[in-house]
Amino acid sequence: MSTALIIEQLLNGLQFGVMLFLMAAGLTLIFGVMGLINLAHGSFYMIGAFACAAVAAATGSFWIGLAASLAAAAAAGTLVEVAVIRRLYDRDHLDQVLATFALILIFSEATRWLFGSFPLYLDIPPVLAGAVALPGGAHYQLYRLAIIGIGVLVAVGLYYLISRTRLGMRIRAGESDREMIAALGVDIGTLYTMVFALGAALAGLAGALVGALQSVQVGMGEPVLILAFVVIVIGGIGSIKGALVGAVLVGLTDTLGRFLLPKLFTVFLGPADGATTGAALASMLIYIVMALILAFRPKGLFPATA
Amino acid sequence: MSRERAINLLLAALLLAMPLAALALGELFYITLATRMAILALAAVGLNFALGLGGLVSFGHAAFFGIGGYVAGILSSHAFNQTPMFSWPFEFFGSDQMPTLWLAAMLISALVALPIGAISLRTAGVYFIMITLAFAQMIYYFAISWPAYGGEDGLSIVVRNSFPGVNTAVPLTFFLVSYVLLLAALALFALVRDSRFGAALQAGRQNETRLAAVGIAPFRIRLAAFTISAAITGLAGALLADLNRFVSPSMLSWQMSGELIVLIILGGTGRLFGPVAGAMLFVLFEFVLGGLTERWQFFLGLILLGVVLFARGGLIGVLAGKARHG
Amino acid sequence: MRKIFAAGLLGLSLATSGLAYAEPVKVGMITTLSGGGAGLGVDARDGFMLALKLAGDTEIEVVTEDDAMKPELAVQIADKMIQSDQVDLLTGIIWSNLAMAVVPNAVAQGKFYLSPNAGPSPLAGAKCHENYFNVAYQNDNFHEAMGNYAQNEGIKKMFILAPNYPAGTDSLNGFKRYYKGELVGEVYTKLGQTDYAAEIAQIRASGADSVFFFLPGGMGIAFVKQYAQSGVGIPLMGPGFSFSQDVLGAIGDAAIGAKNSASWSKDLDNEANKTFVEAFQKEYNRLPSVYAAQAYDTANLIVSASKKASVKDADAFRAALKEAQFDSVRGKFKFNTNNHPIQDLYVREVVKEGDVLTNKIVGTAFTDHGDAYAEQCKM
Amino acid sequence: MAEPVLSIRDLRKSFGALKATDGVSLDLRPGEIHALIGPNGAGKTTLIHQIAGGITPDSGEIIFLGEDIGALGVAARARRGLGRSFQISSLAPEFSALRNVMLAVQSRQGSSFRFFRPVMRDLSLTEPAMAMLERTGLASRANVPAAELSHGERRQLEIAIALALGPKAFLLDEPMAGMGPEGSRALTGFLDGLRHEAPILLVEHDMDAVFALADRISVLVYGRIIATGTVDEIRGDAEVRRAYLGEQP
Repeated sequence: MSTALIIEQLLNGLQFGVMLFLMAAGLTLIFGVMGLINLAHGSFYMIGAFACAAVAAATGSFWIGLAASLAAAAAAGTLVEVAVIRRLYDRDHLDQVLATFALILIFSEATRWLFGSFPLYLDIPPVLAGAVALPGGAHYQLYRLAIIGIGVLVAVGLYYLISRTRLGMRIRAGESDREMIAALGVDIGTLYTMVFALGAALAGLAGALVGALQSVQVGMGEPVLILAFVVIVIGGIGSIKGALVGAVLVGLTDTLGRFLLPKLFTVFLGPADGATTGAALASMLIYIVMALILAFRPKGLFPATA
Repeated sequence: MSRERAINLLLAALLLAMPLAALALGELFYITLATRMAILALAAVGLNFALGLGGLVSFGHAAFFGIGGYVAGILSSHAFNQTPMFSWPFEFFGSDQMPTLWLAAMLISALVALPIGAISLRTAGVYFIMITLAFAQMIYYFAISWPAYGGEDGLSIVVRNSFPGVNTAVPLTFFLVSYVLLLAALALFALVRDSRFGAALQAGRQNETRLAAVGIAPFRIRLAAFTISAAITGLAGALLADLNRFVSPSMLSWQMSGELIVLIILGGTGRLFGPVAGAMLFVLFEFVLGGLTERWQFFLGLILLGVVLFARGGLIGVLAGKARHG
Repeated sequence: MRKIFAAGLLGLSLATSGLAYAEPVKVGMITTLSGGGAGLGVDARDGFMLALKLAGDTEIEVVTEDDAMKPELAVQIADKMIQSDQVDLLTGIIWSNLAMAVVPNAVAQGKFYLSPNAGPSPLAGAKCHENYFNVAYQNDNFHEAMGNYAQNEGIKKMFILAPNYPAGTDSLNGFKRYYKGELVGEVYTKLGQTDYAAEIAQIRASGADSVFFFLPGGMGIAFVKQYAQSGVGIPLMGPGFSFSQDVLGAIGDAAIGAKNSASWSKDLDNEANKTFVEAFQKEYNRLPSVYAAQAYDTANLIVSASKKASVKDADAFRAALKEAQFDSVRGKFKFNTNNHPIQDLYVREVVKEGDVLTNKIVGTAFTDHGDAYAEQCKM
Repeated sequence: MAEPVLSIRDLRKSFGALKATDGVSLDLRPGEIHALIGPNGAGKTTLIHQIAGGITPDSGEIIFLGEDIGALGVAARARRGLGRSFQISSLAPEFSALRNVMLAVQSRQGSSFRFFRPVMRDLSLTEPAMAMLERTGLASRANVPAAELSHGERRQLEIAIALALGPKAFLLDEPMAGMGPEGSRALTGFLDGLRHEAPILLVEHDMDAVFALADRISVLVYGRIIATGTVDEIRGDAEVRRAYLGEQP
């Protein structure tokens, strides 16, 4: 096992984590500010990917596609917030789970209606093709480095937004006291719509970025959704910092688990059995980590309120 | 008789009438459909102990549903093939007797639920929802990659298991077996709800601080409820395995956990017959819409959304009004 | 008037030959039409319907329902089709786990099941059944073909990769059954995994001469795209599913040059296939996939059998199916003792024809290939 | 002098830099009402929470009936006889007043792991609960869900529940809050008789009630007890007047 391979795997874990962060940030923000469990967040991821693929195919430009993904996901988010989500803030979590579960069914089938049953094509932009050499003899794909970069930018941007801007001040106020910000004269309805659209746009961005790496197809959002929930629960619901730490933790755990566990078990069980046993354990690993963390920190690593 | 009780009786009668009518009309499939309703209702009654009475939103009950199914599948496959399941401390060849399978399914589900509950109940709210999901996912991935009993391909039950004195291969008989178990579970639910245990459990859902302040620790009450809940859902899993003559990891998937929750909300959260109403509606929607259009999931989504937004309290809530606690 | 004449003629032929005439056959098609795997089911359904249309056969009635890739739902639909719609014959299932859920039950109730895809090993071996006919392949076939190809090509070092579930382990076992060179890596991934950076890094470091992978559906699309983007130049090979027509569009040019195995290809040179490919393109405005081809054959097999025997006479109908006297788009086709195909398996290469990616045959991996489980089948 | 029922020794609790409880010691003797007063934010409720078990102190001892209960949870302390009412009513909102009290009776009788007998037909639960409602004047509202009771009725119900536990000591956190003069006067009379059943640690802002009821008063300011004594002693204490009663020297 060479140093280069280990560096590459660490970067892979980081990149996966950053992608999860884009999903988890919106999810945790929506929960923190509005107290809403949104199972349909994976649908925005899917919408972003489809919008990017369709627009990139039509215009030939990945970048226009990327812009379209942000716009489409934000628009879908706004629409959903105004038409449905708004009525759910005062309901208990159960109603929210059912309603957003229904939204998944609607979005998935509607997307299939529009785009057909076959996966769409989306490739990385030519500018970002190829790999760069890293110290230690490792090579790493430029596009994945770019994803890491975008994730860091988004994290910094969110930090700035929340701690330094008026909108952020209102978001923070909304987290602690809905009545207070109403008293401040802020239109709480507009604020919620904006937060929801922002979360949706981030999910759409993640979908578009990942769509170029993976398969743009109906149902792509749900596995990521589950992982994003794992992330925000590990990090502490409502905490952006927690989402970042949780995402990187999950990304690294999953990637290194997949890489190392089969090797480890091969030592004891031989190549075929070791590979399957290790892979089985690797697929359970993040859930095991999550259960362990919650068993000792029932409110996650960074509980939002003391 | 209160309005809710009348509706409950009506639902129970409807569910019973459906296969009888089907038999009279020679439409045997509707017996299968009714059996499916009864079994899903039973699974949801199980979940209702935790969710409806205790307010414990378990997003991992598919784990127990699937475990029940696998216990039935594994034991009966050993009995069918006459291969020993284990040979120490004694040779055990599984079983194809439903009562044995049911007991085993309930016992194993409960045994698995105990540690899961003990860890999960340290958390609350969304954390509880998600940690139960995490445990179910662990079991799901384990089942997929465990080759001994079929992995992702699942496990077939060649001949439906038997129940002393009746022929379970006859669809109506198997329906009646499931139906009686459903009624028994409902009776148990009603008893427990009105008992001291039920009082403590429901008080814990309404106000945990209050429950502790009168000297009842919520943890043990909830753990017991979670375990009972798992056992009943496990029993339903064993029945579903026999209905489908097949079990697979999809019974353990998070979508299945979601469906069980959906059944309860659709029928009416915390209501005795909520799961029954929910299961009947859901299976009916799935069946009718699935026959009409391949876009049936779209319309199912719209209907579910409509129920949440405009029919609060589910079907029973709409029909019987707000719940009253004595 | 003509009707009466026809009826008279039919009566005459019955009286003289004593053969059963074409009685209506009711077919229940359970396939995946919604969710992530819908592309395969849609292709299978379209191929099936096209065959019936071209055959001009109005005696075959088809009821279609969506299984949404859920085994429980597939079982429920099968029950409904058997008990309520009273179908004679079931077909359409794409996935092995759904087939395992439906097939044993259906055949135990005296129905026929014809598989247009998916051939899990138990159904080919110990759990085979006289009413179960697999018109597609035994699950291992394509992988065996690729293993044989790799062996014959003299490839020294292979890296092999599949998801960690029964079809995945079967796949790699099938490959290893014929490939005897060195395995520098054997990796099982999580089912449904979509990011393969960690595995690709291992491939890069492995020093393999070629990579064999089996990743159906979206997993394969994701893997091939990421593999191409990573710049690891080691040639790829896989079973035909990984480079089937339904996914090539989404993979893009990254697939060009990849070798893959299948029992069918668009450019297979026979009359039936030419008709099929042309008609499919005309009807649906896209190229057919292997799933469409297999379903097309399945429908034609039913048509051929229903002309020879009444479906109500199970023994006669079964015998008629077994004869497999239809013009297969695969050229030659016959059934083994376990009702699974004996057929040629080809090695294809992904090429670009104009703007469209597709496969063309570059060699033959097996001729008249059966499967490894037939001898376990006691029928 | 009799052995104290409840005795707190050098209790400390900090939240970050804030010392909410800074070395508090106090006794509750048999038959007395010991009032705990102090300005808002002095740490009264935090102190009650630590005694009841909701908050774990950083250091110090809580001795109840001769036993250190510092390691026990809320429920265990309640079972040992700490009857408590909350500053803001904390009830099971869907349950009727009667069922709220029955819960306490059930707890006092022992195990809640009884699964079959309907509670509403269990006279050993309903009768004592009804008796408590009668004592607190809520009998006519027995079947009304707690959520539909008036504010004052909820305060009464809190007391009824605490009573039903048959406690060895009461912890009452502002029982008069929001009651209005009429209600306060009635409750004052009621509490006056209660001290002979079990001593009361009373947190209260209503000074009329405190001066009328208390045998002793402790004054809590910034997490410290600055004075303990009889009503007259406290009234005459210069430091208390300065720190709390707001008089200029």
